[in-house]
Amino acid sequence: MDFQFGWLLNLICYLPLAGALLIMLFVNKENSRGIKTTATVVAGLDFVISIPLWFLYRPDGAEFQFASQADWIPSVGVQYIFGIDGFAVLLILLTTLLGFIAIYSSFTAIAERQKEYYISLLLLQTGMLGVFCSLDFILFYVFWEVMLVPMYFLIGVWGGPRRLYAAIKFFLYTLFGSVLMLVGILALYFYNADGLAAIGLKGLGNIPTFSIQHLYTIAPQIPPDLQFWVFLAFFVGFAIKVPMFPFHTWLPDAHVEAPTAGSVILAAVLLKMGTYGFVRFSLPLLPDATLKAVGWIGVLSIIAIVYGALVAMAQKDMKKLVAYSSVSHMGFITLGLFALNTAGLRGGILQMLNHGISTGALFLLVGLVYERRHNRMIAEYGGLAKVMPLYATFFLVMTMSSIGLPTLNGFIGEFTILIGVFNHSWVWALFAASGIVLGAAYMLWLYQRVFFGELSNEKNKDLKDLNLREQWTLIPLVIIAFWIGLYPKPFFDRMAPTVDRVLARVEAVMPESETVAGHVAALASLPADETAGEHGEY
Amino acid sequence: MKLYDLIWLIPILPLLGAIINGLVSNRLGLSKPVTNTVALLGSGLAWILGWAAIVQWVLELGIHHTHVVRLFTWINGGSLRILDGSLADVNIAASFQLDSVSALMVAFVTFVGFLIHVYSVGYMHDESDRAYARYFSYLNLFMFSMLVLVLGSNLVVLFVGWEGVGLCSYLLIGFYFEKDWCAAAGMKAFIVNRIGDWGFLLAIFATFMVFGTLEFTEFFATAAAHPEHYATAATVIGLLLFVGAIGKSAQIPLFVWLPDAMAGPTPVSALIHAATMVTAGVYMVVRCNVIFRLSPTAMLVVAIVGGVTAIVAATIGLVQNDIKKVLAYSTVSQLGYMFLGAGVGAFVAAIFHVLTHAFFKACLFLGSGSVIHACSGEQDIRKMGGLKRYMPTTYWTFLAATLAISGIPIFAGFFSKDEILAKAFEAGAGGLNGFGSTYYLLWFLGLAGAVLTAFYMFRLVFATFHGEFRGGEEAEHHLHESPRTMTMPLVVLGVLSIFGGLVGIPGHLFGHPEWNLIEGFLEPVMLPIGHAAEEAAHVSHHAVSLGLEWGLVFLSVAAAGLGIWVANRFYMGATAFARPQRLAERFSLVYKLLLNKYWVDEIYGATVIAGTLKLSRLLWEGDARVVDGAVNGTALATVGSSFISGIFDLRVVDGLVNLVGTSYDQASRQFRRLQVGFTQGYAMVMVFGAAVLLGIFYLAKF
Amino acid sequence: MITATHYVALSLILFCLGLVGVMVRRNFITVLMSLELMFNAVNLNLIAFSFRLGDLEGQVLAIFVITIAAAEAAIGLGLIIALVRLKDTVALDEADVMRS
Amino acid sequence: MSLEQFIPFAPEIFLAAAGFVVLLLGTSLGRRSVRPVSLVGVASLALTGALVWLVGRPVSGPETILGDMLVVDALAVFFKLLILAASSMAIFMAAGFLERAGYGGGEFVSLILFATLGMFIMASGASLVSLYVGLELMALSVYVLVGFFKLEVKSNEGAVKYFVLGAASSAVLLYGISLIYGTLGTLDLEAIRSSLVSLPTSNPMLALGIVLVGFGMLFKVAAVPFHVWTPDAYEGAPTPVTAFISVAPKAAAFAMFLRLFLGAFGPQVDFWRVVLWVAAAATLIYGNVAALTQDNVKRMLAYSSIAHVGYALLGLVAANATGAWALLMYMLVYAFMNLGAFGFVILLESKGYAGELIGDYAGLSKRHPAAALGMLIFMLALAGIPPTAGFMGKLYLFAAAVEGGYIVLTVIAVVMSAVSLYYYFRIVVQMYLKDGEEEDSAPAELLRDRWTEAMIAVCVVVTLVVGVYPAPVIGWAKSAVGALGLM
Amino acid sequence: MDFLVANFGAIFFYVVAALTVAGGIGVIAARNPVHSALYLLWTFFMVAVLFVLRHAEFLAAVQVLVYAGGIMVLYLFVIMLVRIKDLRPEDVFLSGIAPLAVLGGVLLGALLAGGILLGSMAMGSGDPAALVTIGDEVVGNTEAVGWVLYIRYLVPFEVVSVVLLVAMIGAIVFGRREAALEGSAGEVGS
Repeated sequence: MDFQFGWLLNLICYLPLAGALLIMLFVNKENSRGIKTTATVVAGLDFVISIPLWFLYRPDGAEFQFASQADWIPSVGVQYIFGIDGFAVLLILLTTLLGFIAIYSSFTAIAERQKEYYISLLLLQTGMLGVFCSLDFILFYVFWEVMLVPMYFLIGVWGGPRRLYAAIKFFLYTLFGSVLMLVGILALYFYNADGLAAIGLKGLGNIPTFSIQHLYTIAPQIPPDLQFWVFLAFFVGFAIKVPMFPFHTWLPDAHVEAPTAGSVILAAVLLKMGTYGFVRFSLPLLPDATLKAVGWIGVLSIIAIVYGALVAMAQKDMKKLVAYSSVSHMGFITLGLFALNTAGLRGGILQMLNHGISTGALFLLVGLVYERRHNRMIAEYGGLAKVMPLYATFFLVMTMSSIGLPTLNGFIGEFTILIGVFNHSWVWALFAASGIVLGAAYMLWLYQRVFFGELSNEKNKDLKDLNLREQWTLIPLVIIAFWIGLYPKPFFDRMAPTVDRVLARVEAVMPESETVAGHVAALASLPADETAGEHGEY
Repeated sequence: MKLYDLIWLIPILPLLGAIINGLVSNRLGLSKPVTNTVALLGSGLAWILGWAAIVQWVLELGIHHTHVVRLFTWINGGSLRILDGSLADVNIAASFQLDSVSALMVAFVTFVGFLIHVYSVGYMHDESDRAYARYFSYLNLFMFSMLVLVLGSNLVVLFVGWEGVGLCSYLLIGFYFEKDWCAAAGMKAFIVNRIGDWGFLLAIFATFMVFGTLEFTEFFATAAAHPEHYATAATVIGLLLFVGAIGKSAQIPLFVWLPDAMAGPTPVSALIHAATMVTAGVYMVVRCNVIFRLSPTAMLVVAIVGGVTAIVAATIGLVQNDIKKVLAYSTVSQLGYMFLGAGVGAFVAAIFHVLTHAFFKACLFLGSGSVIHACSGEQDIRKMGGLKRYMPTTYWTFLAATLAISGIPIFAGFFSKDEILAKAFEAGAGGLNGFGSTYYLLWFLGLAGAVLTAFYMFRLVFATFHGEFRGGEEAEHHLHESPRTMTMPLVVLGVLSIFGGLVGIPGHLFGHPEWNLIEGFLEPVMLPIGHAAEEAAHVSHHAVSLGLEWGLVFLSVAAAGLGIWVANRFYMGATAFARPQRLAERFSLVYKLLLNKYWVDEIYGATVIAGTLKLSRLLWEGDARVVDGAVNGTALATVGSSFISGIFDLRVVDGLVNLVGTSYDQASRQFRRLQVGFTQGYAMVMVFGAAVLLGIFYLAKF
Repeated sequence: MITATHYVALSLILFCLGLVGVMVRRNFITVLMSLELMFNAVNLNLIAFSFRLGDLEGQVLAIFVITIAAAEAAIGLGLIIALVRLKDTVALDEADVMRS
Repeated sequence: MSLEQFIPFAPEIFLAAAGFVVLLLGTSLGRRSVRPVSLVGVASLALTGALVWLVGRPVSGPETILGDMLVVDALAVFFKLLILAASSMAIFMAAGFLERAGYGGGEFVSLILFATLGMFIMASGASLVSLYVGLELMALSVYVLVGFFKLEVKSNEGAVKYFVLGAASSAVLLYGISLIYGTLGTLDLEAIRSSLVSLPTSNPMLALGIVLVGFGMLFKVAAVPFHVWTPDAYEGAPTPVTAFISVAPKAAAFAMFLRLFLGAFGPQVDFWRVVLWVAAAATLIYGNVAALTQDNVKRMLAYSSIAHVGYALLGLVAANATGAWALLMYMLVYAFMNLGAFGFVILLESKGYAGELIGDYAGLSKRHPAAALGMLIFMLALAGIPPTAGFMGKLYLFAAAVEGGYIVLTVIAVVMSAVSLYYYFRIVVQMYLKDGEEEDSAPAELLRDRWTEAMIAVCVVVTLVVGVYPAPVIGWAKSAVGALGLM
Repeated sequence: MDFLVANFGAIFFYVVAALTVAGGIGVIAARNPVHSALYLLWTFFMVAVLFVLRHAEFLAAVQVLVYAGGIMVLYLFVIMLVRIKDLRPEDVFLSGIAPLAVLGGVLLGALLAGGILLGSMAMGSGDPAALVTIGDEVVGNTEAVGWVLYIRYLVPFEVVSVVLLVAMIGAIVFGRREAALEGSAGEVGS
């Protein structure tokens, strides 16, 4: 670990918390302007100071940089370990940026109980950043659950009509997942230490610790059956968060009921927690179980891709449509991650950012029109392109980004994922790629129904186009979308070391036959080894 | 400073125009002159630079040198273990290449593109400033995408252009987005194309899986060097690529979007849906000819699809009354010819036909545009007639183009189409890859298509320009020749559709193969592959004697003549439209069938689209019912019912989590019943509880 | 020969009688008496064991049990008085305002 | 026996004396006696604490005193201090309550002091006799406390039920003790332990004795199926008493539980574990599920306390060192978060004795943001959400269970703790998500009661501090269980 | 006859035991609480007799004095106090759950009986003489008990005194009438 600039990471993580306390203690409930400025300044500052991470991170450096370490609960080996790799750097930047945008975008959307609102947003941000920074399982878990509370309030207090149900459903789903995850963590912990006596599982007898880096080192020794159970526990936790196919039902409710900023954060960052967990824990810690699970997860992901797309197509509510589209997109991500090859992983990770940006932006956009009309029904709209050309343009760009049009970010992610997936199993790629068609179908259909056709609905006749603030909430996202679409190399370079390390840890237990994508042999007129010989010559 | 090192600039110039017009002119609503200056500069400079670069390339490097300009590594997606077990880096470069095919395409794309920009200046003049700017930024954007497509040096960059043109066509078709059908047509185009892209993408992945690279030069070389290793792979890749081509070039079964695409402004139809974009599929097939030539199956499929499309589209074209629809179907049919050519190994002929087709079809569309312009938006040929007298320029250019498409000697279309047919016949005679009879059949279809083409094209000409005007009085007053900006491109294109074919004179008929410039120009693209295939090609070459070839030529000319004669009988003179009327009544079934385009749209609508929507609604209801059911506390009930109703879904999980909502609620109330309220009851609960515990204890321990 | 077993058996019977009494009687006073029965059963046990083991601790514990039983009786009777004052009944099962 | 033998016994003696004094003081002062008497009571408790610390300090290892009736060790000290804290907080919370209800303070406070004395004996008893006597002292005082508002039907009813069932259960406990005595011929814990270690095969009578004693203890800690008295007693009792009995006696009972089962019966762990396993599982499920639909906050908290007993039992089932100290820590954490929660119930009881309905909390966050925040923290803690102490407490209990290999039980526990969130958050929903205008909820006003508010503040602080930095508490708990000599 | 002599002890035990059980049954079966009280008294005496049989003379005495003398009087006193509001004889039982209750009692008894009876036979044994000796001089049960009680069991003894005090407080708390409170109870309860 590289402890340089450790203070910076802590600063980034706790600045929002400080801001929340500041507002809580010193800003009067009535002083709406004061609250907004404080929150915006804090969030903006947080983003600004997080930018150096992009430049300071050295791909060739230690696995975890900007680290800081301290004893927390020494008697049980719980430590306070912060530290990030390139992968986390990207997610942290995503979080700080969208955290800022979320706050900046809520000025007019949120009228009552602003104080609590901005406090919750800031707390939420600390929670999310903490999750990405923690390198100690307990610390990670603490942040992981801390996140839930402010999100619960965001949905429950400032949400739509069915907010109570949505909020508690969100909380319970995720909590169910995470508590099971906790059991898995404990099992690992004791296996590393003295073992689980009563079920006759001998431990390794190491010093008890929750340090993830240490657990990485013992990963290969973990017996398969233990790996299986722990993987299962982790899987439930992460899959609910992603959400993967059978666990997705909380998502539409949460998204639809949440206020705009809530949906943005939810889509952009919270969903990434699950995939982050897969990359950070499931794969490197439980390689054997991972290899066994790949098939199932692949199938689930493909179901998610197609199912999410189809259900999205049937939606009458814009926000719900976007929500289901994220189910589909997250399916791509998990599929890529579990293709277990460089391209798949890189694509998956990049797609995490892309989804954060484009879906986040889409939720922002839906929120903007909702703010004007207080209605999200697609049928209510039509021909908006006439009255809100600018809005239509932004929406078009983000639509294209979300359906993966080249030169926009979505394409890079999906392409890299799919080339990796094809390499793992061409059958998967066959089905997964169909998601691209469906994606285009539902998004364009939405676009057509909302923006094209003549302006029939009276209420829409005098809608205001985006004002400057609203534009500025979107412009950064558009810029990044194009940046990733046109020159994703810097992103790939930063995530590369993580990907390689993860794969190295997985392939440590991978039989050679697995690493060659056997499925595709059908493509070759000759068996792979023979062609290999031929290739030697030219 | 070598211009051919600046080929990346060729697409960028129009892109700049697009950006300026899109962000500045459109936002600020600058006046039309400013806008179209920018746009014309964008495309015009591209044209000049393009041609200059090509010339310099030919002179300095020669056509045999494929010039690749590598800008930067675009996607570095790590490394993958490919089929042969070696690790290959997924390093997709943003790089362009200049070889004869791309050179040819760049040449005419920039040129035709520029012409149509000019034409649009006049045609779009009635639009509002903002719309005008929007239109031109789209058009420039299209130029950018198309040029990226043809210049790209690897499959991914090609795909970028591929998708880009798709987007532009979507935007331009939906240009009049207030009209629902326009928007719908745009969406249809995009989605149908996406289906093709699905195949294309898979083809890209397969290519990488097999060759470990996506750079054309590299994997073509590999494939050509070891044909026998890659036969199977070539079939898979080729077919997948062709799926993409089918989508983009509107072949059966994905041709349905093109006719609807005519909803866009006419210049767009001319540029995108006739001259350039739709031929991208052909370009791609030719570009990848190595892969196709390795796989007889793929070739055969291409040929069959092409041939069948050619004839089917032509039959539909016979009875359409919308002038643009007729042209649209003729486009589909012509594209069919091109694929037929590619399928029979006449890649050069295919490209050649792309070229000539670009000229005469663009000319036809622009002509129709000016007609529609004159008839103030009317597109039904039954409401036209006698326009010859009002708009001579349009008429003559239109006529020239029509003769060209009908395949009258000397005219551009004649050479290209004739070569395709000849090659098809040779393939049949030579028994190419052992599918001789099939190729004979395809040749015959092509010939029949030629008759129909000539017929419906002249039907169009006669109905539109000859006879009396049938549009009514007040419309007649508005009739006028179009402004110069519109007629000038017409003239240029008309001339080209007369003489454009001369670049491809079938010299071997006269014993001077070198006369066939285009053949020589494109020859480097036809990488020589392993001996077996080579011999097959030789065989097919000398399968037919010179005399027979001459015979074929006359045959196709006769076919064209026949078509024209029938059209003349039907649509000229006093009895115009009477005979076809009677025929239509006699064979009303066939007539309806053709008029309704074989009900393909309806069939798709009833099956694919409706099916998808139904399924999605079904799934959604499942989802909804569970969620709501959970709220109403009927989750458990829904578990059963839903599984019975066969909607596959997660109400299991939902039930699990909504135990809070429902089953838990019940459990909770049940549990609380234990709290009976009076002491003795509690005592009894305890006693029985103790008894149970004791029982368990005994069972466990004794 | 009478062994501890006999006493244990007897005490068990008494104990269960007391238990049943607690469960079936409605009169609070009688319930208290049943409780006394249970305590006596315990004492019987203790005495029998102390005799068998020749150990005095059992007897001592028994003394404590008696004393505490007395204390409980006092409190119980106090509760009865309060109950009668409030609801003017001695029926234990009629104190059932709180349930579920 | 000489006088210095009594020195380690000083805290208890002092406590008894204080009880007398307070009683007399109360009777002499009459109705107006509440505040002064409370102060005296708390002061004496504080002094007792000091004494405990003093006599507890020098003891290195466990040391039995006064004819091996009592043992002075770190475990005893831990629980004594915890109990003292709970008792004094209960007294503070009760003062205003009693005044409002118009009761005098003398008997009340002295009863709490005597109960505390009983718990001391429970916490440090070294012989079944002393343990039993202490238990009864505690129990009798608590019966009276529960029924203290004798003019309230519920209070009386709660006392009656608690009393009858309690007496019956202590009879069962005694019966078990008698059986153990019969088999081993001793009532001394150390002797029992040593003889159990050497015992070749377990005598069924002995096993039954242990199980019956277990039943008695399960009743005292309110575990299924011996929980039945809990909801009614808790609901019926005056709220400060509820707060008190939901914390202090439970802690004492668990201390006794530890001494008996991990200490004395430790060697026979394989015999009694199954019983506790079943009881724990049942308790977890019953408590949490039954609480889901409870609209009376006091009653809901009663069920929740049942559930928490289930978590605590994990530590005993695991029967390892981790379990023991996790249990200690949990008792501490639980004491503060539960007292805090009940503190709010006290403050909200404006609509008379009966009104503790969940609707009273509607829109609290608008009218009293600080109070709502406090309640929120306690609810989070009870649900075990970080960064509150509740999470840390549960975490190590789960850890202990996993370490012991009781995965199934652990999974039940964690899932149930997720479920528990639902009913805790019903209050949060009322406070934050309902604005008190709905027809179904008529918000209650928050009383001004400085003492109670101060106590709540203390609880908030402890809950958060321990949640964020639990290391010292854990260290203390670990050293405390050293006395049990577990592996 | 000599059989009787020989087994007098056993026979006597059986008789007393039977009478004890009879008394117990009487307690829970009698409809009139006064009768129950008298049955209880009877049971106490029988248990005292059994104590004597087991060398617990002092305990027997305590049993008779404390129980028969003290507690029974208390019971009867209370019965008289609340007599007016006593239940009608026909509904003294919770007839609804009575069968179940009996079943439960029997079940629990049966479950316990197995282990206890088996175990009680296997238990170790000592010399009953110890019950009447201090060190090695015979002093009689009472003195022996007193010795142990006041030397070893001093602490519990003291604590029990506090227990009695608490009982007293409780009795006072519940028993005492408080006019003022009952006045104020109204507004408390409202």
